[in-house]
Amino acid sequence: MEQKIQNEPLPLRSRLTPIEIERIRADFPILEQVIDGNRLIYLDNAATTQKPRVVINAISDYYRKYNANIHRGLHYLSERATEMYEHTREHAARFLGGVDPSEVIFTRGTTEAINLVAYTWGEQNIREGDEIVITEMEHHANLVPWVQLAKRKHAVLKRIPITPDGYLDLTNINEIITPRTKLLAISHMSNVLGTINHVADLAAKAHEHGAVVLADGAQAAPHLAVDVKALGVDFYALSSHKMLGPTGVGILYGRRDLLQEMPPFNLGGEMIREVRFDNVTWADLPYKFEGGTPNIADVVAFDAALHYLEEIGMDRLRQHEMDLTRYTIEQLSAIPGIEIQGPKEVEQRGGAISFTDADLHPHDISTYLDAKGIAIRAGHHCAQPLMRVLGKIATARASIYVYNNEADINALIKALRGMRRYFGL
Amino acid sequence: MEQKIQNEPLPLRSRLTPIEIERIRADFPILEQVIDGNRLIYLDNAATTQKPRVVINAISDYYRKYNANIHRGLHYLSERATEMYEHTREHAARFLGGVDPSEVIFTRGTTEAINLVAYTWGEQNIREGDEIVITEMEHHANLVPWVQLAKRKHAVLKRIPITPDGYLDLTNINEIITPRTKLLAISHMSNVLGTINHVADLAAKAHEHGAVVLADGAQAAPHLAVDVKALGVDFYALSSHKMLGPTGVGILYGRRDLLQEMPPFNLGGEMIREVRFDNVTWADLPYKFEGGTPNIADVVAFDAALHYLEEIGMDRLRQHEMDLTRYTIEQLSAIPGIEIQGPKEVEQRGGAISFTDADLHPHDISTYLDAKGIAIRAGHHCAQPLMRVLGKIATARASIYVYNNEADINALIKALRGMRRYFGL
Amino acid sequence: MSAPLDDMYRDIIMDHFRSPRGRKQLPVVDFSSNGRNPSCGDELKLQVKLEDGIVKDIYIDCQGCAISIASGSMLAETVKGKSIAEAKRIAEVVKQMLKGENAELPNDLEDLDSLQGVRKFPVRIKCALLAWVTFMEGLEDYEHGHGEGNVTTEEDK
Amino acid sequence: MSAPLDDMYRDIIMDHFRSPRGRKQLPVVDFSSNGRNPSCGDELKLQVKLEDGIVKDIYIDCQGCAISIASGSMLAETVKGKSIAEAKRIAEVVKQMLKGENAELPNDLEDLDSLQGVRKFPVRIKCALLAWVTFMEGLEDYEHGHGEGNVTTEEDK
Ligand SMILES: Cc1ncc(COP(=O)(O)O)c(C=O)c1O
Ligand SMILES: Cc1ncc(COP(=O)(O)O)c(C=O)c1O
Repeated sequence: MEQKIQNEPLPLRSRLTPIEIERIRADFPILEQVIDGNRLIYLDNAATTQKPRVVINAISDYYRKYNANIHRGLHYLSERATEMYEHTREHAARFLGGVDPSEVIFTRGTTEAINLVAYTWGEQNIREGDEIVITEMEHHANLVPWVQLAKRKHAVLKRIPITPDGYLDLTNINEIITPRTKLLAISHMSNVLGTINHVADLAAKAHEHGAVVLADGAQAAPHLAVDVKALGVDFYALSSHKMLGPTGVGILYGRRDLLQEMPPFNLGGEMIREVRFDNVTWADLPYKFEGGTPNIADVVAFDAALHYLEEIGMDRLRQHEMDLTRYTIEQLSAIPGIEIQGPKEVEQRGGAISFTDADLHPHDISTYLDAKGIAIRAGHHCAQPLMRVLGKIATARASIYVYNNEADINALIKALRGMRRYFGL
Repeated sequence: MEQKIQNEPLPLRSRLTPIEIERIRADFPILEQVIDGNRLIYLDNAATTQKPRVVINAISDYYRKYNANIHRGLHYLSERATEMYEHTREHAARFLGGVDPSEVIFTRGTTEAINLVAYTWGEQNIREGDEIVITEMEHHANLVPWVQLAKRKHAVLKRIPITPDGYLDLTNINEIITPRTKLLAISHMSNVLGTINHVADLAAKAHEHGAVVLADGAQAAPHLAVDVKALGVDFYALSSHKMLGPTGVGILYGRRDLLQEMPPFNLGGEMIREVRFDNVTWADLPYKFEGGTPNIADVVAFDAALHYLEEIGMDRLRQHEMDLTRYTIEQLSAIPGIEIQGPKEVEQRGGAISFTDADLHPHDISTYLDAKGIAIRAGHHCAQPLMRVLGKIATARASIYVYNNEADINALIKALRGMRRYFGL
Repeated sequence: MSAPLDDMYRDIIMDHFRSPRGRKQLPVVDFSSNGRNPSCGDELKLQVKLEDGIVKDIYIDCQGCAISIASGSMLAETVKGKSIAEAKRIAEVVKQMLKGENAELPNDLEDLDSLQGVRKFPVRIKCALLAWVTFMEGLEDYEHGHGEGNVTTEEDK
Repeated sequence: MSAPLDDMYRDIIMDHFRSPRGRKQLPVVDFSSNGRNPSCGDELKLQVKLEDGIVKDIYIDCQGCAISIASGSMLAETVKGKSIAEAKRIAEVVKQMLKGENAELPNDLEDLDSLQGVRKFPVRIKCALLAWVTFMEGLEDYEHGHGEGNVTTEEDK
């Protein structure tokens, strides 16, 4: 039993044109790099994306004109810095479909966001015998915290299996999500298979049983218009660096009433109301969860990334990626020996395309492609359990973003054909 | 009973000259800012420091030429990014007096570094009835984690008091540090009083009883040559943003054998050796403590900050700050109504100079100075318990760094005199 | 610089700061209320004597910045002699005014208008609010028969 | 690009990768040892038959990249027929060579020299090491009477 997403394709005239893509490419200084005579072809976007000039400049600008520690500062720079920092929070709240800014917590990335929930909500709410439901396609970031929490609390970790073509297998879902389920922690989009999971349906089912739902949006938020309220999730995590923004910034969205009940995470300055040697009270949301000096400059610059994405439009971005993903899958499938993992229907998936070669280890593929100036990733992609489920020791993964074009894919395909000759296959 | 630091002053000829200071100032673009007709005078360095051009450029450069996710990447960018990231680790290891790079863990800042220790070492080692020793002058970052840990574990929080002139009062130290002491957590330099604490002596005493010693180096590392081995501490925490580096980066130094025994902190990618649904094993040091994508760009740029400091020389920087601190204290003391907190002997203190006005709240001082283009901080400086000990509701704090000069101080003094007239005092 | 200094430190405010009203302790009080802004360290003690539904006398001791002291002093001056209902209404209007909402001050209270300038210094708004919120909280507790109120205006940091 | 491809994928290596030696299973073995590099997913099974202090026969099954397969194959080819002491010494030299230490290969084993190129691809060194470390570990366990060894070369990530 699989569920499918219904997508209205964008009318042709509102799609990104090759000229627009060229203009977008021109915004990314790194794409002008020539490495050993090869133009850089960057297809490792699921690991991290490149940054447009506006984001890079936003960082410099911040340090050249506004840098100060935020909050409580009564001088001009500090007030400006605080304003800019909070401006990103409001922007992110809108970007996530219109949540309250106090529900937006800045973290280092998705990993810290999920750990925050595990250390606070999890520590407080998971008890012996409770069940935590994950899927077989989770990234370690949405897996290891729950494996360890379950161990600590003597709770039970249950998993939703996957079908051979990389969808969640919901055949026995009613035995998996039950009244004992306390948490459903699920990837919105798989970083290995590309699968877009039906978070809304599963969240509704989990909520029927009173469970809390966390979605790992590290891969989805960069590529889809996300509305966390419509998804019906209680927590949503994402990373700035995977969506054109700086490294060192992530977001945890949390439902206000849950956040309010949770104990704080990093203890120190900024997150307190009052401190005595024998008693401490906490600041209001969202500050309660932002102890210590945050990554101010990069939070400020993340605003530029969100703005850049909105200027393109998430629906046009998505359509471009679907088109390019379809093209990539077609071309890859035609190469002998290459096997593609995950859904083949582009409506059901993003542009992280894992593949294997019958005769070559993904590391050899990656090393070979690198020599041609093509950056992909090879390995377990922080999803070792999924690798075991797939029966692969590793995969190669080409992952696209809005600045990739057919020329990039053509270069990849040409190189892969050359590779098989090079290795005498 | 107080202890004093013996300092050989640098010979005059090796001190920073006014011309050198001018050259240093020219490296900081923000100091060229003119705000409403006033030249920016930045004296809020204990909150965060400004960034030299080389640091700002290092960030842009990274994103323009090398940006990729690190570790496991088998392509050029990823290898370069990994190299640069690890290069900073090696540099920081040398900067801290020559420790092993695997003992250097990147965090978001001092706050996260101390929380890491509390969540891992503390959770594992503190038991009911154990004693944790702190001082009355701790920043919330080195206080709240221990207040809460003590509460959770039914351990006892003991504190070393301070003398009226802002030194640690060691009169009863033998009743405070005892065989029941499991942890001594102490600021290396106070962010309010400026006091440089005798970490080495206290660490030795704590070690006699088998306790572990953590020093909060957030304020010391930017201003003193730090040798963690000579200090004899087991953990040392610092923040990049307080020492010319980017926001969002900090370091936890930890003694290798302790780190090895500690459970990990942020769970996810990069920090594992092997993941199964029912069992996880951890990566080696330091990766075990760096789960998730780190703040790569800013770690890379932190290298430039360390380099910049070393080019100046920490001893020359320190001498310059002592000279300027002496001048500031002399000038401030001459203003009626102004009272200075903390040691008056510049050998015993850094350049964070807290003061109060008999008739004005520090917030009014700060607002007034801001109108003259002078940025200082006012409030409790994340040290509310210390404020209570001092009997102050808040203080104003001017804090200097290597780019400050006598002109900055003269402007401050002139404005403070004008302020008293403005408020009719 | 955030905004011209004189926008906030207007003459009326400076006057109240230098000679705060309501500093005389009261022998008997009907209710008292304490306000604190931990992040500023501001502490405010307020005591009120009522008589026939009128604020007979008020004592305010504020350890804080010029703005919180002046604001407290203006509160003492304004509400003294007013009916409870009227005092409440004024406090509500001042709160709204400080929060940037449209609020019309009664004509005879235009002195309070000088608090408007604080709005250009967002971090200081809570200082100006402290006395008013503490007063209202104390009044409410009194009317509902609770004990002494404890208030802060740092809710929204 | 990190370094010219051919530096790593030399002819000798490609030959071992395409036709790996030591793939014949052994009916009886004296010791076996397993190696794994979890981050690569590499898995290596190794079995050894000894006779009179000589490596009589060796079986290696490596699921991994070209480098780990070739390196395992070269190990099988090299140590077969050598005395235990000699095999150990060679494994030690190869380890040192891969780690960039000065190490002199015996003249008759210059084929192993082709592994040098791997050093230009630092992340792949552990692939080349896997077979050698697994062999040494198995041998050591055998000599100390332990059971089956389990090895990884990812100690230093
Ligand atoms: C003494 C001291 N410790 C800890 C901290 C916390 O540092 P951060 O906010 O960078 O985590 C600070 C800075 O405010 C400090 O001055
Ligand atoms: C699906 C998924 N979840 C979580 C993460 C972790 O994100 P980060 O490393 O930015 O914390 C990633 C990125 O690697 C991912 O792809």
